[in-house]
Amino acid sequence: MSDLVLAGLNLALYGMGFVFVFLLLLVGLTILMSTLVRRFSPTIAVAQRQNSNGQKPGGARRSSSKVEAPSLDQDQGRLIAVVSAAIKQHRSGLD
Amino acid sequence: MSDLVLAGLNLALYGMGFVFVFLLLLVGLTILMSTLVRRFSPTIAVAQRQNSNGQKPGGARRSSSKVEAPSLDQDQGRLIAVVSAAIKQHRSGLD
Amino acid sequence: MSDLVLAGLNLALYGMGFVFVFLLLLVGLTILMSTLVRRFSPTIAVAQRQNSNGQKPGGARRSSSKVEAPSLDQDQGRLIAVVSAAIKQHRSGLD
Amino acid sequence: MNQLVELWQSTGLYQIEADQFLMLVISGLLLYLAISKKFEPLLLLPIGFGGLLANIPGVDIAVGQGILAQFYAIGLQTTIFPLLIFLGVGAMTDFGPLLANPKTLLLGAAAQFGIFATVIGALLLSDLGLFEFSVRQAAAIGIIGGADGPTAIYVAGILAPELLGAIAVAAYSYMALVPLIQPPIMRALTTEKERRIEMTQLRAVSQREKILFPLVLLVLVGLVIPSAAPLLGMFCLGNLMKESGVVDRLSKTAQNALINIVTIMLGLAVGSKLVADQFLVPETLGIMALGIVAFSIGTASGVLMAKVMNAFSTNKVNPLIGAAGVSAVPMAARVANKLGIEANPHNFLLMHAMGPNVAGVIGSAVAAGVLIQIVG
Amino acid sequence: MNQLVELWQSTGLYQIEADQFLMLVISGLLLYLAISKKFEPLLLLPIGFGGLLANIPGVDIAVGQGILAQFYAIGLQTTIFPLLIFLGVGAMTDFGPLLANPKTLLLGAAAQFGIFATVIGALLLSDLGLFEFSVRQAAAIGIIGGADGPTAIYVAGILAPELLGAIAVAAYSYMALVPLIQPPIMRALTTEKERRIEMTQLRAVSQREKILFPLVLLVLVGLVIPSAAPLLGMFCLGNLMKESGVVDRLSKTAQNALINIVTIMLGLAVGSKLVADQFLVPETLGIMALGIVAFSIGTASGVLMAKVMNAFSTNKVNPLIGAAGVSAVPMAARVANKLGIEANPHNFLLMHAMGPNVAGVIGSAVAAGVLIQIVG
Amino acid sequence: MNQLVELWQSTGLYQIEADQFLMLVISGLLLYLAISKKFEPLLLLPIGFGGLLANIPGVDIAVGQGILAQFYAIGLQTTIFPLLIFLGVGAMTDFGPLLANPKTLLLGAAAQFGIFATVIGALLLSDLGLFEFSVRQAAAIGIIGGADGPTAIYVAGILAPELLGAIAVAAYSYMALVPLIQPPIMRALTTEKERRIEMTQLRAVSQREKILFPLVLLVLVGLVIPSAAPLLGMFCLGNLMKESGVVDRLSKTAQNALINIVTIMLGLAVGSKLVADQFLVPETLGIMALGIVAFSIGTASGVLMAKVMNAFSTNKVNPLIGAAGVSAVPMAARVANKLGIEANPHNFLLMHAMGPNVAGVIGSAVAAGVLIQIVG
Ligand code: NA
Ligand code: NA
Ligand code: NA
Repeated sequence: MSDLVLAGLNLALYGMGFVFVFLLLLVGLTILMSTLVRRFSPTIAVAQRQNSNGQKPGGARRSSSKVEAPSLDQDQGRLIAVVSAAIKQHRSGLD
Repeated sequence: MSDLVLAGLNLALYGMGFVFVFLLLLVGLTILMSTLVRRFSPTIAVAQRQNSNGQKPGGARRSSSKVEAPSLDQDQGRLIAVVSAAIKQHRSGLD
Repeated sequence: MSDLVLAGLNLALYGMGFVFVFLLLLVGLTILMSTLVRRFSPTIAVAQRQNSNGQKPGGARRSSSKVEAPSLDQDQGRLIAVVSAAIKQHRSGLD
Repeated sequence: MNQLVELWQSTGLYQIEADQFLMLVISGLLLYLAISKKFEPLLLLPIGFGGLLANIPGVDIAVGQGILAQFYAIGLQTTIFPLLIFLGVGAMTDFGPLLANPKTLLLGAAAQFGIFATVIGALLLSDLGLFEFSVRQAAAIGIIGGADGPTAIYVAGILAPELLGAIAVAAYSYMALVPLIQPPIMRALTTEKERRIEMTQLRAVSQREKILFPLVLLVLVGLVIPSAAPLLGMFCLGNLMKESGVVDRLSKTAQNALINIVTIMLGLAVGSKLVADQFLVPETLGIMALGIVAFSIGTASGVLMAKVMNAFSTNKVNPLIGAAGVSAVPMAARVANKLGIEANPHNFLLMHAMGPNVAGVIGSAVAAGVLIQIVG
Repeated sequence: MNQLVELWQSTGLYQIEADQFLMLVISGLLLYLAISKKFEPLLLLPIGFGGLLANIPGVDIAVGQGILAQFYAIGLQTTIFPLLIFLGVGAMTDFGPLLANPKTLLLGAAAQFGIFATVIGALLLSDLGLFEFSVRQAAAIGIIGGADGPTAIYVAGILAPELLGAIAVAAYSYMALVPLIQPPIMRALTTEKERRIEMTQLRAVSQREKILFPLVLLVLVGLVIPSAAPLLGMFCLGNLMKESGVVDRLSKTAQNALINIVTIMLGLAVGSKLVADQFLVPETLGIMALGIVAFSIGTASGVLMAKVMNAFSTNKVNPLIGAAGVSAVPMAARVANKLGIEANPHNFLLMHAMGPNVAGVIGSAVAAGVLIQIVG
Repeated sequence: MNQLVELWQSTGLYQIEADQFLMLVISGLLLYLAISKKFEPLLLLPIGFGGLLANIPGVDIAVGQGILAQFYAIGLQTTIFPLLIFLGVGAMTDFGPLLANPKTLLLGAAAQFGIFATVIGALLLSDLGLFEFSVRQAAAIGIIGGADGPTAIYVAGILAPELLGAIAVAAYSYMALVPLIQPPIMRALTTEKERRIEMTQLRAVSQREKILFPLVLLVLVGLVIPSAAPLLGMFCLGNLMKESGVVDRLSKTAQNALINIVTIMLGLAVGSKLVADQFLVPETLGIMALGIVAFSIGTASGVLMAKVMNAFSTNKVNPLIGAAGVSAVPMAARVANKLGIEANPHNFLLMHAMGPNVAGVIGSAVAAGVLIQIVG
C-alpha cells in the first residue's frame, strides 16, 4: 500500500474516531444537561412548555429594548389606531 | 491641578458649552420653523393631521414609481382587511 | 465635419444598427420559442395558465429543499396534512 | 480662548464657501422635488440627502474615509450596486405583454435613437467649442436618453465617473418629468385618428414561455453583445427567479430587502458626486440640456417607428405606445394610456404599452453594451 | 500515534489558558443577562456570543482572517455599522413630542453633563496614578454617559479602539440597568410635590413640521459642528425617509432587514474585542466604574435642569422627565412615566418624556462630535 | 467598416470555443434540473445561471473585476457566505427531536463514515494513477459525503478552491437525489420486520433545554475541535437567537432577508467556478463518481449503526432513521418516513428521523473541522 493510501487510512481512522468521541461526549453532556434542567426547574419547564403551545414564546419574552420596541409596538399601535378609527367612523355613520 | 485634569476641565467647559449652544439654537430654529409652517400652511397642516389619524399618510403621498409599487399594496390590503374585520365585529356586536 | 463629429456619427450608425439587429433577432427567437412551446406543450401551458390565475404558481411549484423548507413548505405541508387528516377522519366517521 | 477660536474655525459657518452653499441649495431642491413633487423619490431622496452631506464643510463624508465615499468605492466603482438593482428590477418585471406581442420590441429599439442622437449632439457641442466632452463622456451623456436610471449609472460609472452626479440627476429628474415631456411630442406626431386606434386584446402567455424568455434573451446577449451581459444577465436572473416559481423566497428578497438596501446606499453614493468642484461646472448645464433633448428624440423616434410599422402591417398598433419604448417603466406606459383614453374613452393601452416599455429596458441595456464595447 | 498527540494538542482543552477561561465565563454572563434578564438582548446576545467565539483557543475567529475580525474590519474600522444603525434608529424615531414642546431639548442638553464629568473623572484617576487613560481614552469612556449604544461604539472606534469592548459592554449593560440606576437618583432630587406635576397635553404636530425638522437639524449640525454630521446625518436621513412618506419601502427596510443584519454583525464585531489581553486589564474595571458614574450624573443633571427651567417659567415641567434626557430610548422615558404614576395615578408622562429622550440622542451625538473635533 | 469587423469580432458567436459551449450546455442542464425537477433550486438555480454568465465569451464576469469574481472574493475566499448561511440554517433548526432522544446523535456520527471512506477512495484512485488528487483535494472531495452544502463549500474553499465548482455541484445534485439514492440501500440493509419497528413518542422538551443545547455544543466544540468552531459557532448562534426568544427580529432576519441575500450571491460565486478550464477536467468526473459513493456509504453506515445500537439496547430504533444521519435536512428524514409508512402504515418516523438528521449536520461539521485541522 502506498504512502498516499496509508495517509488516507490514517486520516479516516483518526477522523472517524474523533467524530465518534465528539458525538459520544455530546450525548453524555446533553443527557446531563437535560437531567439537570428537569431536576432543578421542573415547574418552569412545564410552564414554558405550555406557554410555547399557547403562544409564541417570543411574544411573552419580547425585549423592551430601544431597537426592538418601535417595530412592534408601533405596528400594534397603528393597527389599534386604525381599528379604533374604523369603529368610530362606523358608529358616527349609525348615529 | 495637573495638565491632564486641566485639559479635562477645558474639554468639559467647551464641550458642555457647545452642546448647550447647539441645542439652544435648535430650540430657536425649531420654534421658528413650526411658527412659519403653522402660519403659512394652516389648512394643509390640519388636513394632513386628520389624514395621519384616518390612514397612513404614506398611502396618500405614495409614489407611483416603478420600484415602489409591489410592497405597498400588501400593506394597504392588510389595513383594509383589519378595518373590515373591525367593522364586521362591531356590527355583529350590534345585532 | 470634424473628426469628433464623424466619430459620433459612426458610433450612432453602428450603435443604432446593432440595437435594431439585436432586437430583430430577439423578435425572431421569441416568436420561434413561443411557437415551439405552444406546439409541444399545449395542455401543460393551459393548465399552468389556469394555475397562475387561480393561485400563485410559487405555491404549487415550491421547492422542498432544506433552506426553503422550514418557512413555507412545511407550513403548507402541515396545513395540507391537517386538512387531509380532518377530511379523512370526517369521512371515516360517516361510513 | 485659543480652543474657542479653534472650535469656531471648525464650524461649517466659518468654513463654508459660496459654491458649497449653492450645492446645498441644489440638494435641497432635489429633496423638494422628491418629497413634494414625488419626482422618483426612491432615488432622488437619498441622492439629494447625500448631496447635502457631501457639501457640509469641514468633515470628510463624501471623500477620503467618509461613509459616502466608502459606499461609492464599494458599490459604484465595482458596479455591484447598479447590477443588484437590475436583479431586483428583473424580479419585478412581467414580460407577459411583450411575449404576447413580440414585435413591440422594435419600438423599444427605435426609442434608443435618443441615445445616439445625443452622443452626436454632445460631440457637436464640443466641436463648436462650447464644451469639451470626450467621446467617452459623450457616450455616457447619451445614455440619459435610455430613460433607465441603473443603466445610466452603470455606464457613467464605467465611461465617465467624473460626470456621474450630473448624469444620474438628469436621468432621474427627466424620468420623473416624463408626464410633462412626452405628451406634447406625442400629440404633435400623431393624428387624432391614430390616437384612437384600439388594439386587440393580448393573448394569454404560458408560464413556460415566461421561464424560457429570460434564457433566450441571455443567450442572445452572450452571442451578440457580451458587454451587455452583466446588466442583462442580472436582469434575466431576477426575472428567471420570479417566473420559475421555484425560488420564491429569493425572488421576494431581491424585490424587497436587497433592492431597498442597495437603493439607499446607491443613492448616497451618487450623492457623494454632488460636490461643488465636480457638479458646479459648465458641463453640468450641457448635460441637463442634452438630457432633455435625448428624452424628446427617444419619444419621437418611438412614435414614428410605430407609424412606420403600421405602414407595413395590417394589424395596426396605436402609435402612442411607441413613446413607451424609452423605458421609464411604468410611467411612460401610463402616459401612453392617458393620451389614449383622452382620444377614445374605450381605449385601454396600458398593457399594450408595457410591451415596448420593458423592451425599452432591454434596448437601452444593449445600447449601453455597444457604447462600452466601442468606446470603453 | 504522533497524529493523535497532535490532535490532542490541537484541542481547546489542551490549549486553554486561565484568562481565556475567565473571558468565556464573562461572555456566558453577558448571555445570561441578555437571555434571562433581557438586558438589551439585541446587542448583548451577539456581543456575548462573539465573546465566546473570540476566546476559543486554537482557532483564529476574532483575529487574522477569522470572521469576527473581518466583521470588525468591514464595519467598525470603517464606521459603517454604527452609522447604518443610526439610519435605522432615525427611521424609528418620532420627533412629534419634541416638536410639540421644543424646550425639552434643553433637558437633553443638560443630561450630557454626565459625559463631560466622566471625562474629567477618568483624567483625575490617571492623575492619581490609578489608571493611565490618555485624553482620547477619557473622551471615549465619557461617551458611555451618552447612554446611546451606537454613538458609544462610533466614538470608541475612532478615539480608542483598544477600549471598544469594555466601553460597548458598559454602555449596553448600564442602558439595561436604567430602571435600577435612575429611580433612586430621581427620588432623591425631587420632592413628592414636584413628581406630582401634571403636564398639559401636547399639541398635534403637522407632517410638514416633522419633514422639515430633520432638515433643520442637519443644516444646524453642518453649520455648527460638522464632526457630528456623519452620525446625525444618517439619523436625519432615516427620519426623513420615515416622515416624508414617499419612500416607505426604504424606511421599512432601514427599520427591519438592514438594521437587523447590521446589528448581528456589529454585535459579533464588538464581541471580537472581548479577547483576554484587551479586556482583562485593570482599565476595564475603571471603565465599568466610570460608566455608572456617567449615567448617574447624566440623570441628576437632567432632573436638575428641569427644576432650573421651572424656576424661570410658569409652564412647569415635571422634573422626572429630565432624567429621560440621557437617551436610552425608550427605557428612560418609561422610568419617568412609572415614577410619575407612583406619585400621581393620573400622571401620564410617557409622551412628555419622549421629547427629552430623543433630545438626548441628539445631545450625545453633538457631544460626540465635539469630542472627536477637539481630541480626535 | 473596420469598426463593423471589430464589432463582429467582439461578439460571442465569433469568440466562443467548444468547451465554453459545453459549459453553457451543462449550466443549462443545472437550470433544467433546478426548475423542472426541483433539484435544490435555491442553490442550483443561481449556480447554473452563474455558470451561464461565467462562460459568455468576450466579457469578464467570472474573472478580473467581473461581478461574479467579486462575489467570490467577497464571500467565498473570506468564508463569510457559507458561515452566514450556517447562521440562518441554525436559526431554522429545531433540536427538539434530538434532545428528546440524544442517542440518535450516534447515527449522525456513523453516517460520516461516507466522508472518510471517500477520502480513502480518492487517494486510491490517485494511487492507481487514474487521477492526481492530493490529500487536501481528497479531503475536500470526501466532504461531499457530509450531504451538507454550506459545509462542503466551506471546506472546499479552504482546502481545494480549484475543485469548488465540481464539489458544490456534486453536493447539491446528490442532496437532491437523496430520494433516489437512499431507498435501495436502505431496503437492502434492513429486513421488513426491522422497517416495521414503531418508535415510542418523543417526550416534550423544555425551552430551557433548547436554549442550553447550542451553548453546550459550542463549549464542547471549543474544547475538543476548535477548527470546527467557525461553522458550528455560527450555527449555534443562529439556533440560540431562535430558541432564546429574546431577539426574534434578529432570528427572523437571519432566516429570511440575510440568508436569501447570501444565497443569491453564494450561488453566483460558486457559478463563477464553472468555467471551462476549471470544470472540464477529468477530475470532475472523478468527483461526481466519488460523490455518489460517499452518499451511499454514508447512508449504509447510518443504517448499520442503528442495527448495532439495537443489538445493545432494548429500546429499539427503526434502522431506517439511521439513513437520515447523512444530513440533507429535511429530505433524508422524509425518505425514512416514507419507507417506514410503506412497511407499516401506522409508522410515523418523521420526527424520530429529524434527530439523526440534525445530528448529521453537527457530525459533518465536526468531520470538516478534523479534516481542516489535520490536512489544512
Ligand atoms: Na430605454
Ligand atoms: Na444621550
Ligand atoms: Na452530514
